Amino acid sequence: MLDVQFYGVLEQVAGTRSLQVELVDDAVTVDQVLERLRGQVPALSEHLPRVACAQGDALVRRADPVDPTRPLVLLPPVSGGAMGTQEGS
Amino acid sequence: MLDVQFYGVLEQVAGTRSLQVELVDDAVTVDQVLERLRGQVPALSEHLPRVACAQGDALVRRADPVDPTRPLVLLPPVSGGAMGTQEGS
Amino acid sequence: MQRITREPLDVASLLGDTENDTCGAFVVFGGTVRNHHQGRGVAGMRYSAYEPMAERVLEELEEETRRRFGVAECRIVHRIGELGIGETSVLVAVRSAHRGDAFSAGQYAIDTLKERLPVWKEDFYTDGSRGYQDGTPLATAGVAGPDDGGGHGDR
Amino acid sequence: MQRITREPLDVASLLGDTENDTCGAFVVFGGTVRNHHQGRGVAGMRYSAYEPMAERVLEELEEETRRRFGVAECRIVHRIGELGIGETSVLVAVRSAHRGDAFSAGQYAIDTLKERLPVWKEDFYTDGSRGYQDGTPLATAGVAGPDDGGGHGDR
Repeated sequence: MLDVQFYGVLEQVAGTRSLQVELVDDAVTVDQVLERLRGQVPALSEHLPRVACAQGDALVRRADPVDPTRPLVLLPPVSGGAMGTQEGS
Repeated sequence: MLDVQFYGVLEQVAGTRSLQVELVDDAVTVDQVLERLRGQVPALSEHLPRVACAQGDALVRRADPVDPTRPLVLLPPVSGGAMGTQEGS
Repeated sequence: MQRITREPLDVASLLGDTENDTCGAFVVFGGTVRNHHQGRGVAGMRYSAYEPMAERVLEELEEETRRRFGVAECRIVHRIGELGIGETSVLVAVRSAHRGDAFSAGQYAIDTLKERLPVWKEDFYTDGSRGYQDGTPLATAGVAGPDDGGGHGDR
Repeated sequence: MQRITREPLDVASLLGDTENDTCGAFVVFGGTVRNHHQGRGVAGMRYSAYEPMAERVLEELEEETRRRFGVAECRIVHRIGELGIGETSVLVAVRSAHRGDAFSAGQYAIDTLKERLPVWKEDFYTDGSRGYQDGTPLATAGVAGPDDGGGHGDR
């Protein structure tokens, strides 16, 4: 089982901070985990194209294999600093 | 008599904060005062081309008449903020 | 040093942390909570972060900014948790020999932070509703962010 | 408000004076005393001003900066008297809705200040000598400064 964690709006959409996703084998890519997740939580579907993933302190690519020993973290579009692109800081 | 005041390097060059310059009549221009000053303090000559003049809180032009009731203030090139043009703040 | 913090941000202490006698200029940028957003009244907001990555992104962005603009000091802190109107959400401090570099570096740091830092903002509106602002996809998102290279270290 | 002062400059109080809930960004520029100038060691310096005009120049420059960049707040203070290494000689604070405007306005204000403000800097070198730095001729100097229009009000 892989721990999948949600941040920002994804936590609200998923209704939870984290979920367990079953891994059929260890040679699974990020993309494959997201595909399985889409089945478990259909509401996430529309968000997934703009989601980035991380393990530990680094981003991972969609085609990268997942490290099954660490949580896969789902990061929606970011809004640090302050306002949106046309405004604020 | 017109009170002429020196700031910055001009105070150092003139060796004083202010000097009295005699006005022949009241219809005297800034340029004419500077000309007379050049005679009184030759060391100022090389600085005068880059000097601006003020009376009260405003700059006056070389061709402007001098208000004989207020000091004429001589302002050398300014260096506020911090360093010179290529550097510092 | 903690770059992601729940404590109020303090300009004076950031300037103290970056003191450098070789510098003739500093620029501090601050982002503050406005009382309006897209025509709606805002009462406050909450920032959340994926902290393990956020700390690393800020540390690397400081180093990249120093190198790219040749500035002596760059320090960035971002606050998380609930913030009221007028409170400061982010501070960028840059110190350099020359003022032009300090402005350029400060602007680069905040512009780039907004593309890379895993932080999310949830607005609390004056009508009682709340909502996450849409933002900028990170670089490895399915739909390309600012670039689609892997990792965030060397971009 | 006194814009030319002998007191140490304080970023926090300048930010306090310009608080504005409609703003999402601030930029503070500071000029500080460096320990070197053109290869020579600097131990300190002294700033002097023609105060009646300097106060007016800063007040007008604040107003011009606000108008030109559409920023809500602009405040400038310049210190005079003797300053030690690391001390702040000038502060410019700008607050605006958008961050790009705040950077542009801050840079304009300090760039223009250096062309218009009747303030002079005398360096104290570590070898015991001292000297006035050459600078920028004001607009009505015989040899043209940045422009040769009269007065300094509307440029």
